[in-house]
Amino acid sequence: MKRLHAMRHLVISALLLLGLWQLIIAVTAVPPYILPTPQAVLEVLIQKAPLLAHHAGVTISEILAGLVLGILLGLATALALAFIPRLRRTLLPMLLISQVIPLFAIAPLLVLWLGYDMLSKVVMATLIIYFPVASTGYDGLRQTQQGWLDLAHTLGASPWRRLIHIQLPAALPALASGIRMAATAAPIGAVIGEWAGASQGLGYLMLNANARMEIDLMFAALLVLVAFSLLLYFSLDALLRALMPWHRDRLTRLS
Amino acid sequence: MKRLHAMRHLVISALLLLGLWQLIIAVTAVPPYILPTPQAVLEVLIQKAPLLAHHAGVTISEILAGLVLGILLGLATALALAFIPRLRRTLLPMLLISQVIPLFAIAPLLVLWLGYDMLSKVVMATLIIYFPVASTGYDGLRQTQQGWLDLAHTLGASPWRRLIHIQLPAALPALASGIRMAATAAPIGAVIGEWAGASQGLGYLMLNANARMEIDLMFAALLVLVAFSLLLYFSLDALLRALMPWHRDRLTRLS
Amino acid sequence: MSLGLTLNNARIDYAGHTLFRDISARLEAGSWTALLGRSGCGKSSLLRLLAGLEMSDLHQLDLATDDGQPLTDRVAWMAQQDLLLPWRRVIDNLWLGDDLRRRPRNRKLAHELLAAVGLEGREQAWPDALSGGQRQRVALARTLYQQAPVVMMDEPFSAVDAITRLELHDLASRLLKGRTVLMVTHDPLEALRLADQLLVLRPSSLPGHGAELERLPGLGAARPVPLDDPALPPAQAQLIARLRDSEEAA
Amino acid sequence: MSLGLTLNNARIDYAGHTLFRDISARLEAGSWTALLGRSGCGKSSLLRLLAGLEMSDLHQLDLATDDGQPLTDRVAWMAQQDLLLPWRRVIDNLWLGDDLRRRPRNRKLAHELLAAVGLEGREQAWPDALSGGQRQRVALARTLYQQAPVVMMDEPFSAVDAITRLELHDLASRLLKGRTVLMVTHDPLEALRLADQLLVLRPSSLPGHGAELERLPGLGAARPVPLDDPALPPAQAQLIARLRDSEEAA
Amino acid sequence: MSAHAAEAEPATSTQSAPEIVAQQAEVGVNGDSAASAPVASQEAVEATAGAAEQAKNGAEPTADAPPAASDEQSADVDSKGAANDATKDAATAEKPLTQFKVMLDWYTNPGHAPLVLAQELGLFKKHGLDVELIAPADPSVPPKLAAAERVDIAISYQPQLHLQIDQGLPLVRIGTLVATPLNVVVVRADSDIQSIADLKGKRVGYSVGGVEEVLLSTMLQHSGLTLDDITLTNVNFSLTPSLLTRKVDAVTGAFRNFELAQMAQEGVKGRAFYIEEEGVPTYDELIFVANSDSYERKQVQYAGFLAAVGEATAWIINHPDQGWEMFRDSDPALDTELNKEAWYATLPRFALRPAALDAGRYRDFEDFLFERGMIKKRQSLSHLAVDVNAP
Ligand SMILES: Nc1ncnc2c1ncn2[C@@H]1O[C@H](COP(=O)(O)OP(=O)(O)OP(=O)(O)O)[C@@H](O)[C@H]1O
Ligand SMILES: Nc1ncnc2c1ncn2[C@@H]1O[C@H](COP(=O)(O)OP(=O)(O)OP(=O)(O)O)[C@@H](O)[C@H]1O
Ligand SMILES: [Mg+2]
Ligand SMILES: [Mg+2]
Repeated sequence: MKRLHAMRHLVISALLLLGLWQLIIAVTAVPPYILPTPQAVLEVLIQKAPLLAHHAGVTISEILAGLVLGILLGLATALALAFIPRLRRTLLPMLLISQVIPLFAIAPLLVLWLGYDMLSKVVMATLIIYFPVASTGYDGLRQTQQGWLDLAHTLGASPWRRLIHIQLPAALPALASGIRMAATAAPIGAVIGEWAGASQGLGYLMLNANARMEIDLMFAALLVLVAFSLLLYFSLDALLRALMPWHRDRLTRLS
Repeated sequence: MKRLHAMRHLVISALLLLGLWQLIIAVTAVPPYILPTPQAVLEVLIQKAPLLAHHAGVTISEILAGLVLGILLGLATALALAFIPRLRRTLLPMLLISQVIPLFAIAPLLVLWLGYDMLSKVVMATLIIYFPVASTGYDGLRQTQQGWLDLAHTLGASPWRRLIHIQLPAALPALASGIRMAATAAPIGAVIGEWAGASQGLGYLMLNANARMEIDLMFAALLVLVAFSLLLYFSLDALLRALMPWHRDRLTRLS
Repeated sequence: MSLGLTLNNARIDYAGHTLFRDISARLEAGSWTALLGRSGCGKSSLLRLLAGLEMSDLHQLDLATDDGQPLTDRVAWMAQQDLLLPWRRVIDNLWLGDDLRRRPRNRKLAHELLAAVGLEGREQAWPDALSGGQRQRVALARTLYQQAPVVMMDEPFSAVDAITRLELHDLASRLLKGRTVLMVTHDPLEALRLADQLLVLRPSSLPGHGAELERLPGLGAARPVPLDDPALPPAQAQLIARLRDSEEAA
Repeated sequence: MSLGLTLNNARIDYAGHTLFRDISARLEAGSWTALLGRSGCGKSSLLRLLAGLEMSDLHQLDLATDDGQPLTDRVAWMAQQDLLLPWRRVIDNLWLGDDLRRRPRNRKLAHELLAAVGLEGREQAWPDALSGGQRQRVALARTLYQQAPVVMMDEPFSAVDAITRLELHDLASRLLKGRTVLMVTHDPLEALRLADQLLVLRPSSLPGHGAELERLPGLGAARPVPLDDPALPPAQAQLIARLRDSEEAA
Repeated sequence: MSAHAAEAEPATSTQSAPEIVAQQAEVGVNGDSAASAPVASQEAVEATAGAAEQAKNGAEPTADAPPAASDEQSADVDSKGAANDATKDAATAEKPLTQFKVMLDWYTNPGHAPLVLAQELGLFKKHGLDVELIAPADPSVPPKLAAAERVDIAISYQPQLHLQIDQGLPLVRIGTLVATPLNVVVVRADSDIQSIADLKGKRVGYSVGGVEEVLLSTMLQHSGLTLDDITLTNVNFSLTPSLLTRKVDAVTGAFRNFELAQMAQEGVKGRAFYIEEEGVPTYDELIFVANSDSYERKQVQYAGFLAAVGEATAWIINHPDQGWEMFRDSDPALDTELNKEAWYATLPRFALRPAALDAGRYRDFEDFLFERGMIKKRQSLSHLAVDVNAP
């Protein structure tokens, strides 16, 4: 029942978006080679479904691999930052630097180092996911209630087990916030990676279609990417909620 | 005293990074047209200081304008999401979509609408800052302790004043996390905006230099960008801490 | 300033389990009522219900005020937890209500109240730097500062020492003169010293009805009843026995 | 299982203000000590100091155990706040210590203890769904579950009703037999019923010394002293007077 | 009506440089009478004749000061079809300038020299235009913006033009900037690839442009191979680095005036295979495109624009070193060794008659793309390209 409800809302907002899209075209009279009509795009979407599916498969694998790696690495970094103060002083600036370097500036570099295969895209997605996770994780970890830490102390917890049983669960809401953000960033990471050099994937397809002025196809690829991104976000969101059954949101949830 | 201490740590990690950079070059024997030596970059930095300063000025204005706008808009969105459940159902997917669309796909659209002036870059920076602020702000707002809301209720608070005096301060740690993240994303936003079309700014300079294989200059511009980004981050961080005097971090701070 | 309340048909269910139903009571204008009952029987829930706070699940209440106006904005509620806002200094927590309603702050009253609860000199402290009892006293001061005609307090003196508690009894009696007060307490002596009537929430004899409310009269003397009042010890013993009985009856 | 403690030179300063200094006490192996004092005088801080917890600012303590081994890992600490972990169900909160030390869980004991504190059937509830007194009882059960030789409890019964409190006195006396117990309480009767010695933290006569510790003997009878013990009322009256005096002396 | 554009013989790929220069000289003589006009003097004509030679040798700078636009030479942009009369009529000098937005195909580089110099020399003003040059970061954007009339003229590539028009973009070619293909297949000189046929089994990098696959497959076919014999990888804008680091064995889509110099700068010699020698029909690499719907309305300005470009081209060829200095000084970011080298490598490639239309090239390439299935239907020539000076 609830799932059906959620589906309904997604469908509604999808329709709303299509309407908005159509409206923009009608109002601004933007030519179809800059913004094609939804109909044209949907047509291409159906017509070239196998092609799109192939490239989407590649990009989705990149995104998922990057997501897993990025979350793991981000978590590890957050832990390192929270536990080794000495490290923090030097690691934090580096972490920041890794973030403020525009990815596309080093994308060609990464691609040259890592080759034109999937690896470079996965690294790119990882890089882009890594920071939100590390940053919110760190912020969450260092705000654990003092009382719980005291309790862990008198209960004779090792730092490691204190981390697992106290600090991580306490940081979970903050971390979830970061992971949700990471989920939206991951697809862009992969696509930028493909843009810097690839021979398949949705980013590649979009670049190619764009160069050939097949704007319909480009937007169809974009649509697939957006749809997958939304799916990813909502799945992760559901997963995170399931991980926090005690965490009753004050406000009703999206679904 | 404390400031001096902080400076020392920054200098140390900067030196460490330079060392790492040099090490990578030495170990991987990466050619200078992929990764130039620190010396070469510093030389260009000094030699082309006026050029870099000019372009940096442009980009910094874009970043600051985008930051202010992005934070304001992000906050407004977080509030709207938290207070109007109906809105949330349709706004959230759109917000997500605005995040997952790779810029290059809609760059012509942006140029068409916004032109080639500073506006389009500010809009880009705003777009990229907007989401972390909106997302963490929303997460923070919906996790206000029920007890405080109850208290506000019996104290006869209007939703607006409850927001100002209860929910916003309670969400401040989460929001600060988002703003910190936004500060690292803002420079990227501006640079990506310049990438979509510009005739000045560090992003323009970098792409331009990259296209001409003047990798030294590209890295010099990158260095300037990174330095400014770090400055921005640490200033904002200090400001946010000052805004939360009651919020004693468990762990010693970076400085 | 005085406002009597009549409640009927009060009911709360949590997750399919009925806490109580069909509960009625009368809170006379300007009188004090002590609410007693076993831990977990639903005292705090009843207070929340009366204060008009959000309840989860099924709930129900017919509440009539003597003047027919809604109770909203005329009730001060002191929760079982102190609910101090950590980002407001002690004194700023007192005038939170003013800030929330955009009223001018009464600095003089705030300082007087803090002094009265023994926190003179701690006005500018952050709540996190206070002891448990000190926090509770700030919350009490905040409740008194509100000067509402109806006051509901959930175990307002539970975290302070015996001597301070006696002092606070005097203070509250003085400052809440003429108000309609409903106070949850676990201390029979406290209930007898302060209340005009005692309501005991105890297991109902009807199956599925959860708890029911038993009304006991107070001592009917001046508030607070002096500690050396000869009526106090026997009344206390009797009340304890009664509380124990009501338990066993279920 | 029994472990005596001797403390000397205890001192705590907060932000340049001395809470107490040069404080000494002896906790005999297997004896109960009640710690009393005005709200905010430093009882919780002293407990934290003894439990080896992190303190801000200046602090100092010479602590000797009778067996010469460090106290670490042999002390159970029940804080003034319940400190239940919201992400663990009630029963999971009990064996938090096992999980933190990687020891096997004692399911039987956990269930027994929850039943003993009156929470049978609530094992799988989330802490957020409990009443204040229920939470405190879970925290107490968690402390008892630890079976540590030294037990420090900060107002362990403050949030429960009078009847439950008496039941918990029995329970604690039974389960903590032979342990060295230090318990903060605001209830003189409770102190007299349970403690072998009473320590009163009261303002020191020496300027700048903050508080000092006064030792009073307990009733020396069985634990808990029966409510109808004739020695209890006079002792209670005397203790209250004493607490009031120590206040006025300062 | 001057004959120089309308009656120009269709230039072919086999046309020799001296012939082009000769035609340009003729333009100068016919078109200008004022002594200070850029390409009016006999010396200028002579200098032009030797331009290619000078460019190669880095010949001595000419003594002439760069001509500045004088009011006397301002074009009368209002009189219809009178672009060729511009310099004859000095009476209408005070006419306000027309705002004109021109979008380059990519960051400013020596390939844009005539535009930059026309700007620096004030030639656009002379023709009544106040031109703004805008550089994009993505070469696919300018034609779209020209089609949407956000800019008046965009620089694009002939092969892309065919695709764009096929996709329904209202575009038309109005002039040519570089009249030969610049596209080459480049391999390292130290590799064993001596001919296109040796690409078999190799990895070829390219920068997505839309037609690379077709051009490459044509070349491969020419040597008896197919696309299946190689591995194609999009390396986007990292053509040179990917070749230098041997991530790919060859790249296509490199510009003969740029990438080869770039490699040389890093000490690696390259070997180029010219695509027009490998079975691909020749074409104009850089062209000016404009919106086809508003073309008639703006035809006069277009003619003036192209005239200015033509004059600038001629002047550059006459004064290559001075030209380089002016180009370099127009933007401090342009001052690099590589640009300097590319400058001289690019000079001989500029169309000396930017407005001239070689109808055959457009027809042939359209046919070529149609046969390869890259476009859905064949357009008539008038939909593809126009001669702005035609009546
Ligand atoms: N972090 C802190 N910074 C400054 N002062 C503090 C801090 N923590 C506690 N104090 C002060 O130290 C004193 C002792 O606090 P403590 O919690 O030990 O009191 P207590 O005896 O347990 O009181 P209660 O009975 O109210 O719980 C109080 O006056 C309190 O305000
Ligand atoms: N959100 C909830 N979900 C389910 N059960 C709840 C919830 N909140 C409270 N309860 C249950 O309702 C009962 C009454 O709770 P309430 O807090 O009103 O008790 P109380 O009488 O105030 O107890 P105490 O004296 O311990 O504070 C308790 O058994 C509690 O477990
Ligand atoms: Mg309660
Ligand atoms: Mg305390």
